[in-house]
Amino acid sequence: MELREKAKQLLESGEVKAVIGYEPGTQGARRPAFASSAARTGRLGFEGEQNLASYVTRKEVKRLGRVAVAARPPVLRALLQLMAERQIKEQEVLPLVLDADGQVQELATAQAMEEHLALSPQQIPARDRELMDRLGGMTRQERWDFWQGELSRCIKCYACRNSCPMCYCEHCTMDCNRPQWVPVPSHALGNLEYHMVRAMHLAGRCVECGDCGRACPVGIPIHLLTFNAEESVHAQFGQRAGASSKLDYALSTFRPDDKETFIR
Amino acid sequence: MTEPFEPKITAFVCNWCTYAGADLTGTSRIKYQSNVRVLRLPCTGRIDFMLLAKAFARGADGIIISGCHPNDCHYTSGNYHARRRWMIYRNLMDFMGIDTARITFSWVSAAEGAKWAELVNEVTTGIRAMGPYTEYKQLANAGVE
Amino acid sequence: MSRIGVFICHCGENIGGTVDCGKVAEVTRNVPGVVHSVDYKYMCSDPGQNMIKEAIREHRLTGVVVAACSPRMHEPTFRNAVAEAGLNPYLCEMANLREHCSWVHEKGDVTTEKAADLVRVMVEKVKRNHPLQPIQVPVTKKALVLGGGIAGIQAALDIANAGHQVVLVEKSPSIGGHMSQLSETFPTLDCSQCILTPRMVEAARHPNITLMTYSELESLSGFIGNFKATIRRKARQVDEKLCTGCGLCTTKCPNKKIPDEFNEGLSTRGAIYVPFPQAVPNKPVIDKLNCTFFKTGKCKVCEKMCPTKAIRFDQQDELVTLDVGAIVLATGFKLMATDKFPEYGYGKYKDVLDGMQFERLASASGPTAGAMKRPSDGREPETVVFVSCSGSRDRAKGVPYCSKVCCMYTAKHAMLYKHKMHHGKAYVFYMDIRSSGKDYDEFVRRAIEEDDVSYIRGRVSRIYEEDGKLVVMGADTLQNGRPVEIRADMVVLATAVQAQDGSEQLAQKLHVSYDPYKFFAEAHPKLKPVETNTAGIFLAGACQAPRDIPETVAQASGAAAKVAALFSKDELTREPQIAVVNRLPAPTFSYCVGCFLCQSACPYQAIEQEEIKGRDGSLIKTIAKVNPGLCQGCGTCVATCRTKAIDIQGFSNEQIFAEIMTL
Amino acid sequence: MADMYQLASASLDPLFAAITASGRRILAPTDQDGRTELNPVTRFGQVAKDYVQTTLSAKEAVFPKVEQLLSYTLLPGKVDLVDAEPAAVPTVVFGIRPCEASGFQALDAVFNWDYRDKFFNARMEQLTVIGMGCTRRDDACFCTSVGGGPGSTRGSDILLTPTASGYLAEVQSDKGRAIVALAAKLFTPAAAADKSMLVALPAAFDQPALSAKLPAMFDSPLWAEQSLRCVGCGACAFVCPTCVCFDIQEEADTRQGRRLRTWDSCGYHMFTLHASGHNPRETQGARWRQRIYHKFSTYPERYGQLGCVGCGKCTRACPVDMNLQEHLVEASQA
Repeated sequence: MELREKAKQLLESGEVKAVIGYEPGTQGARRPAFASSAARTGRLGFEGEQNLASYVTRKEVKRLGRVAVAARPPVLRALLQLMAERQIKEQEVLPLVLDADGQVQELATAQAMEEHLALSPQQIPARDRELMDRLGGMTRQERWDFWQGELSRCIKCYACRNSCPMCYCEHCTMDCNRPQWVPVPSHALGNLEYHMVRAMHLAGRCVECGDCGRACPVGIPIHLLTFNAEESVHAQFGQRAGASSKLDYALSTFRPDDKETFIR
Repeated sequence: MTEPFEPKITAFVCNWCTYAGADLTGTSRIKYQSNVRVLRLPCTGRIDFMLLAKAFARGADGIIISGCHPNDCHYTSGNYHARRRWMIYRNLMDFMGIDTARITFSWVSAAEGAKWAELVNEVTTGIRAMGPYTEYKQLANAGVE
Repeated sequence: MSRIGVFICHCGENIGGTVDCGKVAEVTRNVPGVVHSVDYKYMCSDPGQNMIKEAIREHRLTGVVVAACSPRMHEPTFRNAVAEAGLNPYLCEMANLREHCSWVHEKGDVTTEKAADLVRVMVEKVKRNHPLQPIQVPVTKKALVLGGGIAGIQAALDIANAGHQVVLVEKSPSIGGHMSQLSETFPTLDCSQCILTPRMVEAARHPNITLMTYSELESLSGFIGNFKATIRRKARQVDEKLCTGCGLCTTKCPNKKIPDEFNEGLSTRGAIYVPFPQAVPNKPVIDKLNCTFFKTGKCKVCEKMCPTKAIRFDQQDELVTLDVGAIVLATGFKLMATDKFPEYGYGKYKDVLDGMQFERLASASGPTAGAMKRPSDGREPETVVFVSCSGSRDRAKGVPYCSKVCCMYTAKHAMLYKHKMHHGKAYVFYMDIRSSGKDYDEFVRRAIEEDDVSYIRGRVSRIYEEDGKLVVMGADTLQNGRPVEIRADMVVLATAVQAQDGSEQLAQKLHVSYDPYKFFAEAHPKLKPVETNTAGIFLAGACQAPRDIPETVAQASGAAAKVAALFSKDELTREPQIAVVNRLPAPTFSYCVGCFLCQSACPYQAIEQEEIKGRDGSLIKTIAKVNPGLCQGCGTCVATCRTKAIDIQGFSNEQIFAEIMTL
Repeated sequence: MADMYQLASASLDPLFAAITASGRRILAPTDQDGRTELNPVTRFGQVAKDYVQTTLSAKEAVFPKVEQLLSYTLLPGKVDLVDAEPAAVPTVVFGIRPCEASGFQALDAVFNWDYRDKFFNARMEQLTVIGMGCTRRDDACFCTSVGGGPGSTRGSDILLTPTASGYLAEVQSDKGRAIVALAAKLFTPAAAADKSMLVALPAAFDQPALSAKLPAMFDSPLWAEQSLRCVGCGACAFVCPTCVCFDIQEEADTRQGRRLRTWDSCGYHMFTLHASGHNPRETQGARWRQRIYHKFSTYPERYGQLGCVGCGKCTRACPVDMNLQEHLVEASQA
């Protein structure tokens, strides 16, 4: 059964108020699509890149009621992480996945989502891995120059933030002005601090979908920053964001025997 | 002949251990270099990573973060949370090319007045040798027309 | 616009000798917002304080910076002075020119510059200070004591005698705890029950004490002065009001083969039983797991026998909710389990006992009425080996710590044995003898010198049975590790003292921390030994670490004193430097986005949920709320909050930010 | 009437040299690892070879993403305030497309409407635009629907149109003539305008009709529907050659500070958020509608021109393919 048929069925039965999937876009790309009635499911499909979980926390979407979401693994991880952060409830979202036989499967519970996720290993794309390794092999000065060069392109349009499923805060640190933690303008300091904050705030929360980098209109590989933070969390604390709807936040829990090498 | 470079060092310390430890350095009349400026916070757990970033943005050449040893936190676990935060932050800063050698993390207890003096001296001497953190200081005006 | 007054103290020569205080005052005068800046010899003196008070009035100051010694020294002094002049005390900050400047740097311009920097930092901070009010928290003057051993009894009595209500909760059917099982006590050898029983009775009869035996804590919420505890009263199947304690039921119960817990399995009891003759309350309880009626649906002999018709087969567990202001944790200890000692044959050989079993054997109220008869065949043991440090100080057994009481009770056991069996031979294997209490070492000396107990310094490697004897293989390390082999009739292991089963779960219910061995952790190892990290919850006895009776009683009284002090006022006053979640008018309500990632960062479980509802009662959002009674002001939540919705009064983001921006 | 010249392909290098020698900075599209960006160049060889558009627009040359307006120092009892003076360097923007070139007129309309903006004008005065006619287009392009075209000269001081042998140069202004004068021998007068290589782009919708019907469509559910997938970022506004909204930010420590002007976007929730917490454009639908209305209704009404040049930069920059043309067509048909 294809997504459009499933969507039709779910909408007709009233089980969900909308189905979020992908549809053919312009410029040869695919794009997120919303179907709120059976009549509008004709173009829906599973193939697409954006992390659709970023929609489920929006007021406009929450107002609709329960929504079904075409859920690739990063979407599932994001949904679980959103549950862990109490932004959505199990019953508000119905993730849809394709099973091994090409059938559309409903993952109505967090447990079902977790089990489905366990089937596919989480991996950073080879191209990103390569660049991260290349950066890792550089001298600090070279890394600084690399990032300064890249970040000078940043226009602080916040496409990265707004595409991120975990950036659901209504009042972002960037919007804080008493005090003004991060300069609003996209000058060198404003850009560096913005990306520093973004990565730190996603450490232990980043589901490694890479949507921030994909969204960047000027092509800065900013997703590598959150990847780095998330990988540190995984390497040092042994957990990955989005693994469970009950995950404890790595940076507000601790083990007395956490091992570091730099504190004197 | 230009004046020798004197680094600006900002220290974030917890009230219960390191601040008290630094008080003890004073009561013990142990002398140390005067470049450091201490900012008192309740706990290392309170130290938002942005405070470090702001110190650099403000022109600090070196930063000291210090609090209670593991197990000794006045609030039982603030320092453990801080430790985790720094473990991630330090990696990320290094990945972004920020000079983590300019940030020193330490545990200095209320009884370690001598350690505080040693720490400040070592950091001050080290940063003086490294020179001013020019590339970070330049950020403030880069990108403004 | 701020009107800040700055007061630079010379502290005699302490600051003035190194820092040019006049210069600092002058430089500070030019800082925007500073309307008054002076230096003076001794700011903390009466004239100094009066200068501050007068300046507050004269210059209508909105904030004060006293640049003097460490705030850890004189902050209260100057805040009081400021308050006396009518300014909110929290509008006063101190710059530390002495400990952090003049005492640690050489005299010179650089040091004076640093002093001026430190003052400016505080000026900018105090500009952003807000008047704060100490936090008042009401106190429910009723205490909950968990655990009815000697620690709990003592704490309950002391609190009750201070005039406060106490609920004493004990999980087993009777109070008394381990102490009621002991035969004699070191170092006086007085009878344990003789000294304990009067206390038990006093606790039961005390008008301020409510006894809840056969009960356990189900859950706890709230905070200091305002806890809500739910207690599960397990069904005794006996109406305590009707029961007279005649004991007829216990004698008639057809099932008599149940190992008796009180006698450590050395005797048996019925399915309806009173744990021991002096039990308080002296009311029987039905052991449902072993009761024929509960197993088969038939029997009810006890019901038929009961002259007052007090048996209640249909009785159910009951949940009771209590409002209490303070809690004393006195849940005691357990001994290391038998399965930990395969090499000693413990649990396998009937005549290998642990210390508590020996207590029962030696007790006049025990299964042998105090006669030395070994469990296997009832024969008098001619040779007894006592093994101290059985499990204790043994990393392989997971107990690296010293169990503290074993050296003493082993000496006591050997003495008791020798007193009953003058011709018998008593050996003690030991690692070190730790007898540092009052009259303790003398007691051990007596065992060795007067009662002829043979002390062998070494460990026992193995015990095995051979020809009706227990062969104890050991080494004497005082004789170059010479192998020692003793053919004994009975072996007593001084097994390690461990945290009670379920301590971890209980700690989590109470949100108190515990050490790696599950003993509850004190708030400070030296200065707060009876407090926990959760305000209002105190510790007594061996639930914190192995303790002997005098220490336990002393600590219980200490905990009780803490409770009494807490109850001495109607309201608690707390420093207002606590976290607060920002609140804004509708439709924003708060910047808090309700992720609650701050919750686990809080060491005090002070972050609660608050539901914001519309006029129609519908839920708009759920945000964090800081319980001011629980928050201690560490600020870990502040550094965790992405939306900066949570901030800490007195060390706020704006204040710290301004401090950095001043440097 | 424009002056028309022929310019041989080989003449561009010497032209660049002449421009550079005149002290002008040249900004031109360059290829940075696959990203087409406007960067300072000195040789024609540095210019990207095969591009439809740069990602960002050339508005940066006159309306930088961050510029300083003033600075101040707090002194005892007074404030020492210094107005910033724009450091406007003579600049030639080379190779931008006709759509984008015409965008400068939309900026000018705002910056000189009821107040003459010193910073914009200083930079604009120093700016010369050498546009480049389009031989290629992509899915995002729709200049012909909004009154432009692949060979439109509007906004260019010189428009170059590729021909078989080089370029047709249409010189539109004195600034353009000044460039020609720098290397007059490179420019040979052209008799006829050869625009055969320009790409064909039929109009996709009737813009005047759309603008006329917009006022009645304010409450249409269409805007909310179209914007469901919009993530509410500012990419479209920041890359737009005509978007002119800015924010004023003060950066200060406890002793001194500066006031900066920085790009802003109506797509942001914060853009219209009142201090009270009330937001007149609470939903993304309202913000999306604002974007369309501002460009297609408010602009024509107030400035007599459109606020959109059909360059499609917004569409290309959008992370979720909010295709402006597609949405306008949809609105036209609604």
